[in-house]
Amino acid sequence: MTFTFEVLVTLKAGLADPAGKAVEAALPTMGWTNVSAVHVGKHIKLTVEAGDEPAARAQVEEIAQRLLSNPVIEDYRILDLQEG
Amino acid sequence: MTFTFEVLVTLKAGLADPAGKAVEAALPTMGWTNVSAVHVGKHIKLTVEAGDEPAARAQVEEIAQRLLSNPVIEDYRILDLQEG
Amino acid sequence: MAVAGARVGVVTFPGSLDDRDALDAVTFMGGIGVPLWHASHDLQGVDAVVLPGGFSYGDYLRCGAIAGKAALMQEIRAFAERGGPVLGICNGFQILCESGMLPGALIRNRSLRFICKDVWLRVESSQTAVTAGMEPGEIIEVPIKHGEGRFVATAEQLVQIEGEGRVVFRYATADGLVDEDANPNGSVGNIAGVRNDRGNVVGLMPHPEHAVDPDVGPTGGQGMFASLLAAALEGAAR
Amino acid sequence: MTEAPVPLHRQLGLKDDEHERIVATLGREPMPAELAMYGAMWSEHCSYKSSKIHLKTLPTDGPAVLVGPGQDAGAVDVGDGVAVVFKMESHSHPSAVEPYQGAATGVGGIVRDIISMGARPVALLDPLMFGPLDDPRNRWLFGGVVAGIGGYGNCIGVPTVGGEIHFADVHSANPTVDVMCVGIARADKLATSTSLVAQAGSFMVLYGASTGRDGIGGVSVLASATLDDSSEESRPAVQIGDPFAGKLLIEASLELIERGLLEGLQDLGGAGITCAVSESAARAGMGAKLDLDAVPLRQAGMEPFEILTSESQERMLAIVNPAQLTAVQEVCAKWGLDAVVIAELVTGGALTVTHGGRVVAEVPARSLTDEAPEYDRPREAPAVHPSAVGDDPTFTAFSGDLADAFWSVLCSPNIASKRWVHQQYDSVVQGQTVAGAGSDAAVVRVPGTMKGLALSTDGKGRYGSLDPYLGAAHAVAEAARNVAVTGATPLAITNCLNFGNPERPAVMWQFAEAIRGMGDACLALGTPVTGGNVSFYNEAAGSAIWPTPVIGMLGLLADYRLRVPTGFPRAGLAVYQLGETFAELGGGEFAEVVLGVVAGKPPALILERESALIALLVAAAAEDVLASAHDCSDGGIAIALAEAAIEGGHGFAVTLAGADLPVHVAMFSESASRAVVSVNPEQEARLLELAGAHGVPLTRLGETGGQRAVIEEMLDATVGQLRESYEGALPALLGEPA
Ligand SMILES: Nc1ncnc2c1ncn2[C@@H]1O[C@H](COP(=O)(O)OP(=O)(O)O)[C@@H](O)[C@H]1O
Ligand SMILES: [Mg+2]
Repeated sequence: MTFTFEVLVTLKAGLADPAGKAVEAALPTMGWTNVSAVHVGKHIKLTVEAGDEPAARAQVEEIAQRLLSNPVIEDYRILDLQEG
Repeated sequence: MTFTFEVLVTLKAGLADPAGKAVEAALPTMGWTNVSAVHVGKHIKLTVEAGDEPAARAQVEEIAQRLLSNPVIEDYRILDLQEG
Repeated sequence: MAVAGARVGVVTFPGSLDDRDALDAVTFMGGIGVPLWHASHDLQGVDAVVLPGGFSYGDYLRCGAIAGKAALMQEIRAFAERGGPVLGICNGFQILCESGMLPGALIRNRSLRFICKDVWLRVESSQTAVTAGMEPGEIIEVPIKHGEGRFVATAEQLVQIEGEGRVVFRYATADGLVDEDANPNGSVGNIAGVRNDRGNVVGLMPHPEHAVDPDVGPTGGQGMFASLLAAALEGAAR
Repeated sequence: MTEAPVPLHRQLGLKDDEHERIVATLGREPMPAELAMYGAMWSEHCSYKSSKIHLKTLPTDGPAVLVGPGQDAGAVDVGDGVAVVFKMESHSHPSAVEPYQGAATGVGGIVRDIISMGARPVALLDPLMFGPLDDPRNRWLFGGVVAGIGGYGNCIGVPTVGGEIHFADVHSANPTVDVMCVGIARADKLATSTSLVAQAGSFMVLYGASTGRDGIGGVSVLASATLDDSSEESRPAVQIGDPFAGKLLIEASLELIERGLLEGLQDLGGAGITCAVSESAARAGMGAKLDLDAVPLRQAGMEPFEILTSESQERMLAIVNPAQLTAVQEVCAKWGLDAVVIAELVTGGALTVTHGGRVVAEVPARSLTDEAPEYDRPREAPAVHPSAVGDDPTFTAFSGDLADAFWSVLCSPNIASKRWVHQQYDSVVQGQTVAGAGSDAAVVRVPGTMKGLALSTDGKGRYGSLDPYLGAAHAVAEAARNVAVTGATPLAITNCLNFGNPERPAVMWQFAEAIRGMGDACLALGTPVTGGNVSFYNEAAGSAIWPTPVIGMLGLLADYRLRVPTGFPRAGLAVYQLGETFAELGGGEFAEVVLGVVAGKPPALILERESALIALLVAAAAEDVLASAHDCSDGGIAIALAEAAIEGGHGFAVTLAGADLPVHVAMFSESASRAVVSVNPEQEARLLELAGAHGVPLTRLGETGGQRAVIEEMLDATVGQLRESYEGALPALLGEPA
């Protein structure tokens, strides 16, 4: 069975986020003055072949931890699951 | 009232996704041979000040369309809502 | 400093760009450059290793993340644990951080743009294989060229890095002043390079290999290569 | 009433008479896949059908030319067994839609042209044109294009060492994005698309990225029509560049060639597999059997016409003797690239394409490549020559403040420092860059020799708008001069011709005039045309960009250590103007920025004078007479002096030549064939001798020194002020700190 997950990788709170700041700075020039706290991170989608959902999820956890994110600067979150 | 949204920006289906391809190719060397369809996109979190949720969401739609994504190559999706 | 005969390996990963340039710099400084291949487990008996600049694996995902898992990296880790000198330049620095051989991480420049220019560095420590021949406080000119060179670290790491004198280079003005104006990318504490606890592993964002030949740039990298070659010879003699 | 459906051939960009021509060639109605192949190959972009008869008139021969137009890129012999391969190409239309990816894939495309000649890419230059930066959309395009060029070039380890940027309203709808790539090969190892050893039974091996639906119809729709003709939906998918794969392609290709494993090599660009397979077969005088089922696809369910015309990036086609196949695949595997046999050369000239076991196309290979229609499109000169419309600014009285005018011109985005741009480019990788941006021409060493390549790109759109003949000739002259001020001898050019819709007679007149101007200048300066690229249909709502041929000049320094710098290197030097200043403000920077007009006659160009100046500069550099040399062009002598001071960090005090001219004319005239040089006092006599021998008039203007830049009665500023204004102008327009 295949299971599809989405992983969100975000910069740790407190770290400077110039990409977020740049978006935030661009918004008022386009007329949106009521937006704040903009943060830019990564979205990774991947499909895993596994016996069951818990096994698949455990593997995705490991991939997210070991490859998709760098614990010094980033947090990750597994989004949801589409069973295929 | 403030409303927080998350926007996912992904490459349109069918377009080359070099980052996704590179991650996919790296996985087997780390021992994961059962992963496929890896795609890398962007995740943007932002907070909007608005009278109600529909107004906030409509504005985020517009921001996603006009600033956060280039419709020529990217799709976007508004994730969910955290009311603040 | 007699350095003739020092054998310095330069690793080529897919997407390495300054690998040839690093080999040329080793040759220019009187050493013997040995090309090494990422997928092999063979260090070919070199006396020092350089992880060169470039965009290994396109820098997709995160700079250095994928290259850190290469086969040869296992050997380089063991080599470093034996005290062998390892120098990571730019992408090589990112790889060393990603694989945990050096503390901290490198994220996008404050300006969000790639920056290529000559900068001044202040040498902070001569307790390393790469700066043994240099004086703390020495000011050298070396180019940078990176999009993701902003050094950051966790609070605990920073305390350790600063407390244990593990900063090797800081961005400075030509007069040696370490201030915001001299900080090209927003690195914490103007940190341009760090070392491991033993000082045999050093990583920095600037490119010393592009600062040895006066016909094509500044010469602030000569001291680093001279020190590295000397450390390599010492290791070879041991 | 329902509208009649648009016939397939027209949807593919083919005209009715072209359809008839295909029917005549095949003796039957073409099948859909065949029509798609002709649609792509006979597109303006691939076939040069509107430009060919004009391009044929260009001078292409020279003693040093190894490969002229007709191959992926031209090649020039620079001695020591080294061939220099160079070419320029545009990616303007894709960049207007997605600036980052459009520009990035533009770099990838031209780099593959260079590697397909067996050369290692060693330098990139990027001539760019945009609309004014006060418009946010233009800022988005500008920022995106620059980031895209850097994004690709930096990631493949090829230094970007030069280029140019101009701004004009006409580029708001149509930015111009040209990229030049220069490569080095051993002259005896130059590869071409099919060397003579290819024979029936040789394999065609596709290696690199897989094939997806990107850029289907890119050449016929995107590059061969105006942007408003192609609606949002009809636009092909924009290609996404993969510079990492591009870098692997470079290394794999060079290793294949170095090891002698190939019979031929061809890049995949416009018209994808169709172009690469048909050109390789036709050039070998053969046909081919192409099996589309062998092509690795990124998406399931692709139609034959999609596979045939996909413009997926980062792919190459190698001609391989079957005995070498395993070795070729091993090299590709080492670099992580797929390599599969997709076709086989056959005798007889037919290109047969199968898909799912069915023949989907069977056409003469040559009919795609060499038998495309050629048009002598109608040309019509405007009733009044554009240089005679409106008042010539040369004769406009000027009563404004000279100092204000100077600062306005210095800070004009056309003149001001482009550091914001070139600092985003890796200019030092490969370790051979002797001079990068900031020098009139970049200078790159040839490894293993003392030689230096001098490289410059120049376009003169504003002059071209007033006189397309002169605009083109000036572009060649300025490019040659830029190379010569470094001490290098101009050798040969490549070009990219950026024009509007060739189906409009007014545009075709501009094109023919520009070709004439370029040809005359190349002939007179001894710099043959080794190749180039034509970019038509750069217009929107009937308003075209200015006719803008961009010239890419290659020059050679025998010893790179004798390179002459642009800036004043020290105090106490004598400053000379080489050449003469005439009253020529037409089409100039002063006229546009200060008077607000683009009008008048562009400066005259006397090609003998230009040749003499170039010969003098080269001779003086070879004797090490010059301490600095800077070409005098946009903004005139005042700007040239200021730039030499900023670049070198030393001030000057001078009195301008041309005492008989109104002061503002003396300062800002853009008379051709001039340079500002500085020399050690003990070398002045020798400079005078050499100038006399070459018949170049010269004027001693003053000396270098101090921290002030003083032009008598016109300007008194510090070098610091000059630098601050010059460096700060572009960031200020972008709303950023310098
Ligand atoms: N403006 C020009 N002047 C001279 N030769 C040109 C010009 N434009 C194109 N050519 C030549 O026509 C040939 C085909 O060009 P092009 O289609 O751009 O090459 P490719 O197929 O490699 O992309 C090349 O040899 C090129 O040098
Ligand atoms: Mg080509």
